[in-house]
Amino acid sequence: MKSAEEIFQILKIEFGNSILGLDKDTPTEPIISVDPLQIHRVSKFLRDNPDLQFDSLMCLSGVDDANGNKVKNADGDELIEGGTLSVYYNLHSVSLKHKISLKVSTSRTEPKVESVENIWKSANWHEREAFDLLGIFFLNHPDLRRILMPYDWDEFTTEVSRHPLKKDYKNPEFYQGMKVPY
Amino acid sequence: MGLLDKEFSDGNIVIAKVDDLFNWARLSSVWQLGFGLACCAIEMMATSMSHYDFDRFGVIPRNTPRQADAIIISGTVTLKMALRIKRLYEQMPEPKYIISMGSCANCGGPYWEHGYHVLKGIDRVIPVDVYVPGCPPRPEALLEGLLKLQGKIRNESLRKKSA
Amino acid sequence: MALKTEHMVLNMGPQHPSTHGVLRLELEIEGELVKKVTPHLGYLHRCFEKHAEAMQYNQVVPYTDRLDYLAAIGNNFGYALAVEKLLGIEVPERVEYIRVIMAELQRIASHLVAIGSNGADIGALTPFLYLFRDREHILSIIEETCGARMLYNYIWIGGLSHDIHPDFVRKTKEFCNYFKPTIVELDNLLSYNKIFIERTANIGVLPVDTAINFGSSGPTLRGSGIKFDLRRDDPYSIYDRFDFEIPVGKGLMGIVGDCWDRYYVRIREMEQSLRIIEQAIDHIPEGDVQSAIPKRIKPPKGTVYKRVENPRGELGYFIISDGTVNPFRVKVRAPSFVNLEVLGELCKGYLVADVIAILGSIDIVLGEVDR
Amino acid sequence: MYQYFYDLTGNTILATLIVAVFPLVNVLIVALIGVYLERKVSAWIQDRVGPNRTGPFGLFQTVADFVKMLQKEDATAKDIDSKLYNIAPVLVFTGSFAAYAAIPFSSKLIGSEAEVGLFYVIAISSLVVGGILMAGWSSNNKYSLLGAMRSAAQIISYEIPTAIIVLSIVMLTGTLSLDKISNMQTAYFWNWNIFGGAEFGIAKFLLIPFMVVGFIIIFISTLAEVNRTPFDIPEAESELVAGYFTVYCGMKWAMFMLSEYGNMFAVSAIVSILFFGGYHSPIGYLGNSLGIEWLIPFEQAFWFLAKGWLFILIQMWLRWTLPRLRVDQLMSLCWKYLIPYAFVNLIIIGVISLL
Repeated sequence: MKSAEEIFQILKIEFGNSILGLDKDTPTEPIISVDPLQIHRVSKFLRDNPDLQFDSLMCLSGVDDANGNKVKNADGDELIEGGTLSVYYNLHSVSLKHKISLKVSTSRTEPKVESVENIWKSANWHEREAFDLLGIFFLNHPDLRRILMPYDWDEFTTEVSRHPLKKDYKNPEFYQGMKVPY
Repeated sequence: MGLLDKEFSDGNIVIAKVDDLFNWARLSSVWQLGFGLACCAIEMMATSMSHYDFDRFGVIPRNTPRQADAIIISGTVTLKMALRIKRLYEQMPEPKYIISMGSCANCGGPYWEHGYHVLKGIDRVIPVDVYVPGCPPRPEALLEGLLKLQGKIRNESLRKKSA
Repeated sequence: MALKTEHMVLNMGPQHPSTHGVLRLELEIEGELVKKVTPHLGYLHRCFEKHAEAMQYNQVVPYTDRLDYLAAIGNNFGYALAVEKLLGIEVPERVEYIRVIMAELQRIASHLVAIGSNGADIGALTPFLYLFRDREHILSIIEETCGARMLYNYIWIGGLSHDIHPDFVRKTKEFCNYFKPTIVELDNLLSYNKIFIERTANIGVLPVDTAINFGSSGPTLRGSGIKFDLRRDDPYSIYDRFDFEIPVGKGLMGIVGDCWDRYYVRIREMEQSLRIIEQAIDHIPEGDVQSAIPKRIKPPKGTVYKRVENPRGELGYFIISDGTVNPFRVKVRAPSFVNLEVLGELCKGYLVADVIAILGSIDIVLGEVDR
Repeated sequence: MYQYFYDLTGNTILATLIVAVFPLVNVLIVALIGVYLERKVSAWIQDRVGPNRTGPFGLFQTVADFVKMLQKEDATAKDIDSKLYNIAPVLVFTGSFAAYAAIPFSSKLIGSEAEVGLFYVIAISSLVVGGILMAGWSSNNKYSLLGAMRSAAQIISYEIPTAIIVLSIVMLTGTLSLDKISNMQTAYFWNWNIFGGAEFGIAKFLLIPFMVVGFIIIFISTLAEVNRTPFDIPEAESELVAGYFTVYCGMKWAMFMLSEYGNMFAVSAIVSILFFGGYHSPIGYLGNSLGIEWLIPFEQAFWFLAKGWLFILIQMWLRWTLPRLRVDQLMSLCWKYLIPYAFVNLIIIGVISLL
């Protein structure tokens, strides 16, 4: 059983600059920030290190941080430009019973994060969901398709209505001839 | 003689009687498509179970649309599902009836505003005979909906329909 | 010349009697042998997470009901705990006790449907009806308290929507006494039925390491023989005060982690839930169940991940607060969503009929899978 | 029976018609009551009420279903093989209907007193397989196809143990005529084949256990032949939606249903003829003791129907109690257990009957 600080120190020694920082201000578990293109290596270490043994990925959540500039496009829709999208990883060790949260932030225009699918299989659908709802692209994911929204959603929608959980999402008027708004 | 006179004066006793028989048959054996969508499906199942017993009214679930008379849209219809429901409806042979069960199927329910993937009312895709309100409706409400549907069938006529 | 053969692709669902809702399974079969299973989700995607962002904290509770609609109280419970942790408030003892009793009643009700539909998938329709009949007892107990049969909106942030009914304690005790023989009857009717065992034992074996790697939880994980229950391993509310066992799959009828084990774990869990209820029911302290409900729910900035043991497994709420009255992001770690993922792994090499049995033993609720 | 009605009416055509119509009426009544009973029995087992809105105790429920089915549109898919699709239900129905021709309902009520009645029944009921295969193939539906394949495999396999047990009875009685087999078990119930037959002696007592085994085997295999739970895998609702008749609707589907219930009664009748004295009363006839001779055929018909319905009720009871087997378990039950046991049983009965 290790505390978040200890885990952070272990990771810092092992990976150096790939570990961006430790956020201790949250009311619950502290969050370790990681480079989005190093997350696979870090995760593999977290799982295989005998002192850590994070064998289970509880949750993987994509988040639109909405920290960019708000601009209006030609149609008058408010869009967010710049800023970041984040992915949070909540890890848990069944054998050692400790928990840790990781966070990666990637640019909103070209969101790319390494997939951890081959470390924790449970990441597969969570990553597909983050891709579906937020448009985060997971590198090396074996089967990155939409999961919840229809496969042909893109054909009926415009750029602002691709990924519904983005903060500047706007409903399309019609999908396959069915009116979407009330 | 009074009763008989009245019926004869209608001039259509044969059709009227056949109508009555056919309507009676249709309304007392409404076989539903065994098909649940969301929360309401559990209440729909509960209606078929020992406590409420849909079978009293001759309602039994059939799993294939070809042998079903009524489809109970029990729950939220999403855009992805709406097309499938439409196809199921088209696969059912006439005469067919639709009960829209629960607020979601009626109008989108609690998901009416922000539900980007929820169809706001099944009547945007297929015609509905009876709406049952509630979230989810109690089994009694569904039974009431069935009785309403039966009332509707009772007033149908051979003459109006082109079979 | 060899004949050119190809696998048949069989679409099971979204309208199919035993996909437990609107799941679509794409089976690649050779004769009746399943070569590959691809689940397609999203037919009940009701945009919970978008709604949560648009609502205020307390307004989200009714939407959580509709996630796992068979265990609505469990969902409320998890969400309330997560927000309470974010707010840093303690709830009165009475609330804790009532919450636990309600959650355990709900667990029994949920397992009843799970077990029944598992049996019905295999062809035993009658136990399904018996179990629904017994479930009505629980529903009427809860209904008397909070006025709804299925989606209760009962556990609020910091309290409860209603205090318990005066008859609640008596009726719950009556139910406990009524239900114990029913479990025995169920065992005789279904659990030890030769055909049922033939159909479920040694089918869909899920080894422990695969289960953990796939993130399985709840009875699906415990069926594989590992004692992992959040009520014990990551205690929340007042579960640490009660004495109960964690049933695990022991491979009584076949290999550890088969369908029968997962099924049997649920039955034994119902007994343990009864035990918890019986311990709690006599010790409900007096008090006001709404005293701790904050007037204005405006948590500080921060993130929280809170998990509870729902009937189907680990239900987690990941909430990000930006300091306003609306949650910035709510992500639900739905147990069924994660448990279902392992289906493709489990079904390989079994027959079409086994896919049904395996799916039934995983016990998914589509409202939660698609959210 | 033909002779009887010929004597009665003095007209060949009329007599033939009556004789021909009787089994049809019987099949219809069996289906009508069977479906109603199924729903009531299932309701009773499941702690429900069952249909009770149509007529007293919901007695007209099946009538309503039937009239409704008459009104249904005959919807067909575009890609079906329409010839086979249309023939299949007729063929299936014919198969089960034709079996009634040789079944003796009472000593006076036999369609055809054929010497090879038993052989005929077994042969003609195999026609059903052809119909089912046609239905499954022509529907152009994957579920139908799977159901039909399962069904063909199942029915053909289970005909073997049935035939072997029938053979052992034939060996014992020395006749293929259903009427003669019934008549050999006349008078009281201890003369039934299940109790070793009418001939009193050491062989009778030796035969009893093997007859019971034979009865169990034939009962199980007839259950499988008519696709009842636990062997209803061809139409396994939770797996194959509705099996080989998934895309049939309206009256065509009703014919499958009719034949299913017709079959149920037919196999029950065969089992009761082979082992339970056929139309003979277990306790003697009222007509004999009162000296009213014309009463006896009616009493016989009553006993025959009672035995048949008893077996149907047992089939329903099993259906609403047991889960269903898997397709490979079904096959292994047949080939690994029933057929070897049936063979051993055959040999032992043969040896005993030589004593």
